[in-house]
Amino acid sequence: MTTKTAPPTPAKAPGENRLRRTFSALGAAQAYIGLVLILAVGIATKGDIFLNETNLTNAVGAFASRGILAVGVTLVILTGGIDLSVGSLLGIASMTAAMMLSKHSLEPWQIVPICMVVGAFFGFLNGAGTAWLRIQSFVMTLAMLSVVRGLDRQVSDNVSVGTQIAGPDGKLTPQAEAFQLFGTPGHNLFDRIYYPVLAFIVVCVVFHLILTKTRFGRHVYAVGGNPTAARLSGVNVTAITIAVFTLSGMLAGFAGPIDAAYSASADPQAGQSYELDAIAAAVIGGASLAGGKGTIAGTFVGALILTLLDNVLGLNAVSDNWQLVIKGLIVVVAVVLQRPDLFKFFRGGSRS
Amino acid sequence: MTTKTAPPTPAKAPGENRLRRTFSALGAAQAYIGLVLILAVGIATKGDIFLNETNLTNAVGAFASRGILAVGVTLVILTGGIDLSVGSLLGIASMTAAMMLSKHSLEPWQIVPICMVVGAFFGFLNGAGTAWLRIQSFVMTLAMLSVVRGLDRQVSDNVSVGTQIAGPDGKLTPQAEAFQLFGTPGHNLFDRIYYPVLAFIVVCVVFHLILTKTRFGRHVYAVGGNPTAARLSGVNVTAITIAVFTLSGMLAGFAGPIDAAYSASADPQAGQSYELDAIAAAVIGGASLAGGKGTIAGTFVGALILTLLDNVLGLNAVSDNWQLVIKGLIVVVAVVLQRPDLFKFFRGGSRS
Amino acid sequence: MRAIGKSFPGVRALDGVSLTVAEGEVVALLGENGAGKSTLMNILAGVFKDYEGEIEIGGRVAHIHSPKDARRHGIAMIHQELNLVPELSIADNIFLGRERAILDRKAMEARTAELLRGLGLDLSPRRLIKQCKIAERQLIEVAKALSQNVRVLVMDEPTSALADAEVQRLYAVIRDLTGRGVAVIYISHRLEELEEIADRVVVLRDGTYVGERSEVDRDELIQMMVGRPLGEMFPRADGGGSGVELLKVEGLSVPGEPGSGRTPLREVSLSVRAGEIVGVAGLMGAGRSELLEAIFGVHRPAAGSMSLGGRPYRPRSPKGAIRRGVALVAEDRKAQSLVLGNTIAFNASLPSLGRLLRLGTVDAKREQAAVERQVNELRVKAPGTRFTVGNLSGGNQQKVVLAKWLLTSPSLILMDEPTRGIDVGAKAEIHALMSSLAAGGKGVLVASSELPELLAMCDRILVLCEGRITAEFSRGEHPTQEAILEAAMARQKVTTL
Amino acid sequence: PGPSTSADGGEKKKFVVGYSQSNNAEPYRAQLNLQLQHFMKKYPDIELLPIADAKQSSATQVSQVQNFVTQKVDALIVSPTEPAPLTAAVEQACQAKIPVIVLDRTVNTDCYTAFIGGDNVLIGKKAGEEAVKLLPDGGNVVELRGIMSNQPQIDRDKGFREAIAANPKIKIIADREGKWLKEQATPIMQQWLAQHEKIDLVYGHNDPMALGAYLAAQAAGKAEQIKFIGIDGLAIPDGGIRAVQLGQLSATFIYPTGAEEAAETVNKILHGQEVEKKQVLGTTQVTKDNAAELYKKYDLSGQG
Ligand SMILES: Nc1ncnc2c1ncn2[C@@H]1O[C@H](COP(=O)(O)OP(=O)(O)OP(=O)(O)O)[C@@H](O)[C@H]1O
Ligand SMILES: Nc1ncnc2c1ncn2[C@@H]1O[C@H](COP(=O)(O)OP(=O)(O)OP(=O)(O)O)[C@@H](O)[C@H]1O
Ligand SMILES: [Mg+2]
Ligand SMILES: [Mg+2]
Repeated sequence: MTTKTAPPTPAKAPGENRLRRTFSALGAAQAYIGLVLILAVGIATKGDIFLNETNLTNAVGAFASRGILAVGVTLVILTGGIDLSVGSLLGIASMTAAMMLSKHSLEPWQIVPICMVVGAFFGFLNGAGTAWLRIQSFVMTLAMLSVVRGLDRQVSDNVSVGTQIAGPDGKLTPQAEAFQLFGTPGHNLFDRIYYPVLAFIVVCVVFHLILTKTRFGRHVYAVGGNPTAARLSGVNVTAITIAVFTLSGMLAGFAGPIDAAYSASADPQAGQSYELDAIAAAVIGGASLAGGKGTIAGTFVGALILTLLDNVLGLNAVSDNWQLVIKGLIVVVAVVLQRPDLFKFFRGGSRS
Repeated sequence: MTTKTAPPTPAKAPGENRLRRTFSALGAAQAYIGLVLILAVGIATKGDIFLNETNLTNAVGAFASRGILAVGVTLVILTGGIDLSVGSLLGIASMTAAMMLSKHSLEPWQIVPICMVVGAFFGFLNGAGTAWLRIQSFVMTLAMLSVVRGLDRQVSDNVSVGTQIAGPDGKLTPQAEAFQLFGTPGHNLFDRIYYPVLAFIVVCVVFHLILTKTRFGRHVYAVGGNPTAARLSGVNVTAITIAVFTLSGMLAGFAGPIDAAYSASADPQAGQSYELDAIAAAVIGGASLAGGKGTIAGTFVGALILTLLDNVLGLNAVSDNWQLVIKGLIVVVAVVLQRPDLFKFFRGGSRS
Repeated sequence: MRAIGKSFPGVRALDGVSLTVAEGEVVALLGENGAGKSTLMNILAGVFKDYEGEIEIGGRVAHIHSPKDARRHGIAMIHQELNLVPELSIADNIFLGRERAILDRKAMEARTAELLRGLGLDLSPRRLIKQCKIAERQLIEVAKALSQNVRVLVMDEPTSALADAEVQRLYAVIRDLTGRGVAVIYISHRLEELEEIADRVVVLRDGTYVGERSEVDRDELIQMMVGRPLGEMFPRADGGGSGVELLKVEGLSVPGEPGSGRTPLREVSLSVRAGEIVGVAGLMGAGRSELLEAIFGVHRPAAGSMSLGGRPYRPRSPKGAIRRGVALVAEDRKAQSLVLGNTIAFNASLPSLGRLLRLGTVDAKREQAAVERQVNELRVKAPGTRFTVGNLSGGNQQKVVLAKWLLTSPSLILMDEPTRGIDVGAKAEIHALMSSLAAGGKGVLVASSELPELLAMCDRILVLCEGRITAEFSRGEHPTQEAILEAAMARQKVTTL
Repeated sequence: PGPSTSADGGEKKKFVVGYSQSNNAEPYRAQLNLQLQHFMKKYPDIELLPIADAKQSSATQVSQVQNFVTQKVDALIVSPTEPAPLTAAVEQACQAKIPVIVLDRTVNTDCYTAFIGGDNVLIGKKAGEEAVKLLPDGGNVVELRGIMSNQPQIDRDKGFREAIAANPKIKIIADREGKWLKEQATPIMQQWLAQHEKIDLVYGHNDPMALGAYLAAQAAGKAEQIKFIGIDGLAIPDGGIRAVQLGQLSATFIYPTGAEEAAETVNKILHGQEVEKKQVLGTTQVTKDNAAELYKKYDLSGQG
């Protein structure tokens, strides 16, 4: 899909200094205009109610699990694929977490790796179908969306499973108590840090480093940018494809317990249509669905735009029908504003 | 723009005869394997209950509005874009139809063009955003999905609007009576033809001819295959892009009254997530999301696969959860089976 | 390589070809377009998984079925079609597939800078490929091949986008490599290059081995390649150009684009008369492509005016230019000219569909007939007009591009490197075609990096340097290559920065 | 806006109330919203903020509740999408000393001020009893269910099955998930009609599904032989009461919105009066006889 829409990034002067380099690693300043705008509107309309730790934590926390999905989806998009199954994978992982907790009383630190393995397993199947059977990833992951949702509903018997499990003394079991730290509103790590926010940020940082600093990261970009060139350069395109889908699944698995804790229960419908939010975050953040173009920093910004927009509109008590309208409009405006060639465009410039 | 995912189409012998040419216009025989398989399973398990006019008409009729959306989406996909807004556009068109009927007592033949204009208007905005503001179509149409759904809910006040409007005599008004012909189950044109099925087939035939026989059709393929080359060959890429989105919107507008008549009411949620079904039909039918590759015949087959699959599973009283699982699996199998290079693949053949 | 065979669906590309190369030797591979040269080399480089025959390296059988296998045996290849990742930097591209697990940016960039300097390129290793020009990309491909520890280096038309100076530098590099015992296989359609660099020339025809020579005898080689003797190479009788003025460009300026490395044009004036062939010479990045594209309506000029056939000519897009009877054979056939996934007929008829309509629909019969005639005239080697363009050999793709534009019956045809990657036989045909176009009263404006071609074909030659016309020679003046090069390097101190 | 105090000393305070609705775009909930706005207007010192729509997403609803807490509303009404996810959010509100009224669906905590809602098991039971009445000689029943994991679905199914056990000759021969949607129900019913010789009664967990099935049966010319029972009984032109009037449904059961009770309760709480913690509302069966009257009673469109 279309180098046509991919505007050339401006050339960097050769003698750029360290500061500018660090900065440019996070994308052009313009990429943040949309976000800054929303922050400004939030502060202007709601002042302290908007700009305080609790509100921002709540806002980002509510989106954190989708944000984590967005990171995985970004990896897949970078290779030129798409992953529609992340919502379902999150769902089955959250169900797994709740069941491990309620049926087997596992400790949280045991639950997370298990959920990640579950997610990675289905992600691997996505990758295998895409790379080996050469099914378009849209179809493969759409099928997986359906299959996994069906399994999720089947294992749970269509009943949501709570995570606040009371022991015989009527109090929460120690495991359930600990599990709440994954994101049940009102529960913080070290009494200060809201785990979903922390987890989201850590995932972003880790994958930002992986993409920018490692061989694997280069190969991901190469596979998306020009798969033929990548193959002829000895990049194992098949392995990279399988790897990104597996990682995306793994991240969905990681987000599962967070979602379960946030809702204090695993719903058989959990995560439904999260994939659209996740993809939207990546694409608003500048990732190109044609592959080869995008950053985790961009996805992070995209996720913030989506969640803070919701928050600002909600705080301003905009009616919900109008929220839908305004949200759509602002997403368009934000995307247009952060296009690097915007100003050139308005100078009446080149149409390529 | 990624010829990467487009596997080379097999060379055709030069001296092909007329028959074979007509046939190949509808795609390789293999493209139908998935469909034939589902038909076979349907007949084997349910015999006459499956294979009779009423059941097949019901099955296709239930999917017809989505099938019409799929045709529009195919046009967009062929140019390398995507249209996520068709479900919302169908929704607002169905609401428009119901309101025109209930509030203004318009005749059906007046309602359909109005709905098509409404759909085309929003489709045009999608095209303008994609071509002029150069927003990735995924973002543009996702935003439109949200905006139009908001408007739909706002104008309807979140209340569904019925189309079976009784006059003072307690009987249906003549307009409402006529409106039922658009698809209320049990109402046929000339006492035989179920309008949604007819409309779907006619739309398919018309757009098949447009794509294969006209200059516009060639240009659509050229824009999707290589936009730069298309432009340098004198194709107005901007106009083509806007045109396909407008047509997709127009078709969604056309499908709106059908959907309203089918349910005998317009629901503010109508059409929600239809876009996924529509895109799935196109992609199962062989359209490549990279653009430049796909046919209406393929989309038609894809739509039939989806709807008959639903029907066969339903008739066999498969539980809802397992339906989700089986549906996903069969879609994968169908797509793999109809890959033209399948047999080569199993002969141990080429990996490109 | 012994008894190599390879079939594609519907095409037998290679049949029992054997080839030996010694250490330190440069073997040239010669053959018509579609003879199977690239296919043979791709097999050596592990592009294809299966093929017939076997490959031996250093006396032992080597099983090469993937690019990784090839690299393990010390084989590197510069592919005919550029294979770089546009969104990655030069350094990242050069080390693609061979990085350390955790990138060592400093070392990569230092080594890249060194390699680029060795090829005379002054580019930041951090520059993205999409910001580099085609010629630069070609040299980056060379640098990428050189960065490996090679025993056998395959170069598939490495000079097709290079001008003379760069070609000379490439030879120096090749000589240095052979001096160190590296075997080089070199594919080119420029016979004069082979004289200079090759120790031995191997000729292929229709996927089979024809013979080899260690002395380069032009006529004999051509006879071997084409299977028939060939007439005059540049068959242009003395120029026409007496006709009326067809195209007049006055003071045309087009702003550059810093991001994409596009050269700005500064006050270019020129004219092309009916029946005239006008050449545009210049070094890489001189703005030749830019000039042709501007005339074709691709870029918006900031100043200046044009007229065509006496009427003002202000194309707002290529569509407008085509409507006025202008055609552009663009520089990069893969990126700019062809829808690779579609058929020959689809591509060839794309700009001229308007005249193939009947009752608003495309008349498939007429289309088929027209395309077939044009394609046969240009001798495109393909199983039929429904063959996928992407599966043609490079030279045949170029011919399809020519066919496409000839079908529009242009009155002015702009050609950007029209004979790039074209075999000598076809080149002669294209030259003949240009002559006959001119003779038929059309105007031809051709940009080429091959000066002999320009000197032989053109009635006038314009020389561009940094987006400015620095000299103009007419055929009567009998310009020399040196004179043209001098004008091409007449740099001005740029004061506008 | 937070609670605003009038300039002169604050003896006339204006209260601010927030309401988070699980999904505006369901006709039943649209009706609830309308009624709540209507009844709230009776209390001039109470301002109802624009209704927040969670659009069926628990996560959205949690953050809506958090938003209201942030805004320090004086009272909060919540119609939870799902019980468990909202539990923590309601507890947060409770800790912030904001009175919470849980409307329609429960939460898993006691930390709220009042619960107002219908009894879905009871309604299911009534529907079952009606089925027993309609099929004295027994018969084949098909059941169109709501979204399987929704509590009302579970309860409406449970009550119904309990009630029809009274006549062992009544059998549920098929049941499927219609997701509360009309357009889902129609094709399902068409398939059932193809599969089963004899269907005597359709039980839809809401009116739209029952009516979707009715459309299918009517098309097959079997609407006369089959009885249809729905739930919700909305007083809108497209709703269940009208359908009973038109003879499409044999009966429907009004699922009370609780809007009037909620407005009353909010008013009492804000003025420091005692309220009942758990207010379970009954249901009214809509029959051909009382339909016109009930429609008039509940219609708020102002058009009769
Ligand atoms: N992937 C493919 N599928 C089908 N046919 C192919 C494919 N690749 C090459 N061919 C065919 O193989 C033959 C040899 O092509 P090859 O590219 O080796 O020619 P070449 O000698 O390099 O020509 P040129 O000088 O034009 O580059 C051609 O007829 C071409 O059409
Ligand atoms: N990074 C790029 N992206 C897109 N197009 C490019 C890029 N680099 C070069 N081009 C195109 O190729 C043309 C080559 O540049 P230019 O006209 O300056 O050189 P030239 O004189 O034609 O020399 P040569 O063709 O030998 O490189 C440009 O006009 C431009 O359109
Ligand atoms: Mg070649
Ligand atoms: Mg050039």
